[in-house]
Amino acid sequence: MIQPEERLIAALAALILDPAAPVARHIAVGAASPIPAAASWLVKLSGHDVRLSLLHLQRGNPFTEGTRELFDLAGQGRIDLFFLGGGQIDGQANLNLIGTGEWPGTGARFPGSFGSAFMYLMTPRTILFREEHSPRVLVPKVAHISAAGVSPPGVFRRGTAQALVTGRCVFRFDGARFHLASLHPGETADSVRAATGFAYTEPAGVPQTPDPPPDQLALLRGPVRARMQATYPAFCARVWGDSVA
Amino acid sequence: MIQPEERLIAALAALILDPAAPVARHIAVGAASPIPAAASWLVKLSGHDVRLSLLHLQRGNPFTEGTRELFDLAGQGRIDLFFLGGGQIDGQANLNLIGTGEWPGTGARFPGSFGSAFMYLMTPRTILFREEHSPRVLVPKVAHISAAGVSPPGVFRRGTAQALVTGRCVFRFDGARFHLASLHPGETADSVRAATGFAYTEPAGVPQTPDPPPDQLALLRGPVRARMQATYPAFCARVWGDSVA
Amino acid sequence: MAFVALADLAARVPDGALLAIPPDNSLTPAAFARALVRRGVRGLRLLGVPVSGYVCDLLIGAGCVASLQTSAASIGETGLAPRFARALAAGTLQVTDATCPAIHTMLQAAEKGVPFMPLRGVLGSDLVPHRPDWKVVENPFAAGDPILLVPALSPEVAAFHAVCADDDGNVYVGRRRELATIAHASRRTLVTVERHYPGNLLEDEAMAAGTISGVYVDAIALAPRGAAPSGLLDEYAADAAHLAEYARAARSDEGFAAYLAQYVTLAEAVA
Amino acid sequence: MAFVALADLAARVPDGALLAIPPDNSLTPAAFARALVRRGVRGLRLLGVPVSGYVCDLLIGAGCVASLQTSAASIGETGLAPRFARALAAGTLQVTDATCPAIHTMLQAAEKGVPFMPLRGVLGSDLVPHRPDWKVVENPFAAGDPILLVPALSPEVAAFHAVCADDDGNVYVGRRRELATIAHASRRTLVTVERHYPGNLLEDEAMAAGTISGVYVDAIALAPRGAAPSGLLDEYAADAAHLAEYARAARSDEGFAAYLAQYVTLAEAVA
Repeated sequence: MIQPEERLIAALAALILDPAAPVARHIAVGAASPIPAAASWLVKLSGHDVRLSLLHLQRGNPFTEGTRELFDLAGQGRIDLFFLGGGQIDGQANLNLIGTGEWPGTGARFPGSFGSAFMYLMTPRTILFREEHSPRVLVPKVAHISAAGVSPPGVFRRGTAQALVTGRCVFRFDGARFHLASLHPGETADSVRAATGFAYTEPAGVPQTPDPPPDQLALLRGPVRARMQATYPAFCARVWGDSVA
Repeated sequence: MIQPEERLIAALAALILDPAAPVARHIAVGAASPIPAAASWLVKLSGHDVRLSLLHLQRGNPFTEGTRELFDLAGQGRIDLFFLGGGQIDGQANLNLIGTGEWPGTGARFPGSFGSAFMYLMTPRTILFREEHSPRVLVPKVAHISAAGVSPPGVFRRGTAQALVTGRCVFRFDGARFHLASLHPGETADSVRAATGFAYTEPAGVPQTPDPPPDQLALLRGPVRARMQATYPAFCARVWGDSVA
Repeated sequence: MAFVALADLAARVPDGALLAIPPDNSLTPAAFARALVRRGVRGLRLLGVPVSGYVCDLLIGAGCVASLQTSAASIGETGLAPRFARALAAGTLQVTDATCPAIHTMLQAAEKGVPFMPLRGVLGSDLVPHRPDWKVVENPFAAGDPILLVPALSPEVAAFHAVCADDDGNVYVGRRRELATIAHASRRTLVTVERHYPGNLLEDEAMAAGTISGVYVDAIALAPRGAAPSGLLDEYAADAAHLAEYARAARSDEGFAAYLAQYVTLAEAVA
Repeated sequence: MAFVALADLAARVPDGALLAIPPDNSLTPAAFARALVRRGVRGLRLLGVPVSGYVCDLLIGAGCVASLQTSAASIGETGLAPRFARALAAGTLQVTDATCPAIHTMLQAAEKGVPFMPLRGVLGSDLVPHRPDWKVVENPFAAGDPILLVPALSPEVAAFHAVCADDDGNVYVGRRRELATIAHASRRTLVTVERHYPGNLLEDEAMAAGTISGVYVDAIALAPRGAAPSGLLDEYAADAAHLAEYARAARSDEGFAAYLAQYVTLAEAVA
């Protein structure tokens, strides 16, 4: 049986390999991001020539200057693709990691902006990922902007969001707005519309998000899991059970 | 018999310990500076609580980021005293390490400015040192300014030259001009005046630069030499002979 | 440099000090923070470099903190920092939000002794209007190119937990070289270590690259397992169960008080 | 990353490239420079980081160099760089003078991906009017405080000689951590090493702190004693006699030609 997380991993991997996007030769993955990390491993272990910089790798961490080196790498233009999320995400792909209510989050307080305000503008491709897909998260307009989805002309920016993957669907982002691209099993155009606070375009006949094929599932449950185990033991146990395949 | 270099070392050490100046708790010594290095060791080995950062120490070099760390240290205000010289030095304590003739030195070419343009302004105390004392070196006005001796109001500057030690004498600098402070043996006010291209004040009855007392000589020829040997073997052999005291 | 007792190290942080702290996973000074709680320090202005975790949350919960500048507050996989959230909601903690590279850049400006440094990105974020100490200017080298400038920030005190220290005050941080910048930028640096290193770390070619020179270090105390419940390089792993226990307990005032009593006030009172 | 032959490494430097080189005492790529001479590279624009020594003088003397940006040119204790001085006097070398921290700062700006960075000091130096690429501005954070801004500088190629490299392209530079900034700032980095390291340097806690990640490294060649006549950390000391011999020989065209023939063209032609 295919786990929902496995489908999300495969959807992210397909976006990483999107032939219409510039090739991602170097992918960085931030803290506490098991599904983006697994997607990146899936791409690499499928035989693609890609470098992974995993910030929270316990052994063999590639950085000798901590997170500063990650941000310098992005500043140099050496990171092709990064993943971001948000407590709120709006239809202009703005991210809110601050909170709701008055600044700095007198309503719900989110953890904080981390490096999003920088990485979003310095990375040619950003894939947004947020499992919770509800009107509370996907809002018409974020209460506070941690990282801006689009920038006016003249502002130095290497790229915008490429897509947003949620627990219900995949949206593509064209630099101005979202388009519904595929529905996960059990979802309909109506169910997604009801769960989404922002406006997006919805083509006729939205396809279903494909299941990972057997060879991908085998990679996920074997080699990918093995790379993930030390950093994300709880995630691995939840998705793949206690025994290593 | 006291070597001329020993007297210069002692003169520099006396300036380092000048009770009228702010205490030097951290002294840095740049490349190829055996006499300033020996003076700094003499101060330290005389029992004064001072940290020495010797850029060209072969073993146990204190820097793990090379010369950048030295300049950052100075930027932070953690270096109290530094030594500089120059192919030309003028009466406003300007230093020329570029050369003569048209920029960048179509006449005589000096090695270049190194870090002088920065260190001179960032260090509370600078002791200038140049063995050659001639009208060619001590000029009315340097051909090119590598590092400015004085700065107009508003320019961030922590200090100026404290003194200039040459092979003939010691000048003090008051932030605007030089004053003849002591004459090395064999020199007179007249001989120094004839050898100096810039104007300076000359009090009546200029004292002689004192000889290092026996305890300083013993320190120099023993423990100081031992610290210098690995970095400056040629200097040690020239001043103190081949056998270690 | 003579080692001091952990309590004496904590005594060197004055009330109200601007104190820089690296987060979980980056040589965080956990034992030192517990000593600060026992010392009863008040009014700290904390700087998370660049984010804050268990240590800052503990200090906030114990009433030691007046303000926090950080790019995020979270503990382990839970993603929450309960005492931080509680103090923010109660209005007892002044929070200044930043973004990670801005904090690194403000410290690097202090490290170089310049009054400011530019940083790409960030424009369009609501961080900018909420940071009157940051400025957006035109790039003087290219027309029509706005860029953020952030000011130099010199913490009064930096504290972290390293592997070992020698008698010259040199401390070994291994691959976590970014700790050097915190030390360079701060006026005073207090370090706890697992153990004493016999000899001089900077004279050992194998150790020198991961060593911060004693020129930046003001005092050192021994604190075996001093980063726990966080991990320390290859010395020991993080104690995820303890961090989860903390995050659970700290959701309530009573739970936090019990945690303090069990792990901070009593357990290490003899240290 | 497969190791390449030294000659193949030299072939990766195109004529006219902006090439960053660390000086004597800082992992200088001497064997690589000799291979560049044999390759017959022309029109190099050299950057001494932050000064230049034997390697740059050799390349200048061999006719490989069109221009040099440096904070000083000197070799060993002699204090002179004969071929540099000769080419400057002959008008065949365009020299751009800098000061050490300005070169570090220009590279750090490139390392951070910002278009410029400020630097204290330097004001009042005649370097400023001779560097139209530098700007003096008012500090936007304080009135009446002029400060120098220097632009980011990204060398096309950086080259240095390290201790060892592994199959992932990670290279060990030990305590000379400033080499990391050169690699970070440059578009391509070519490295010679004493030897191959079996295993992964970044997975070895004892080596990681002194390691530059392969993410910054484009190609590697073996070159035992590749820094000589300069020294390499604790691997071997500088050969002061050889440097003095070079400085003497290079005072005349004939002497330099004889040096080239003896130590460069013939001696390592098989390498």
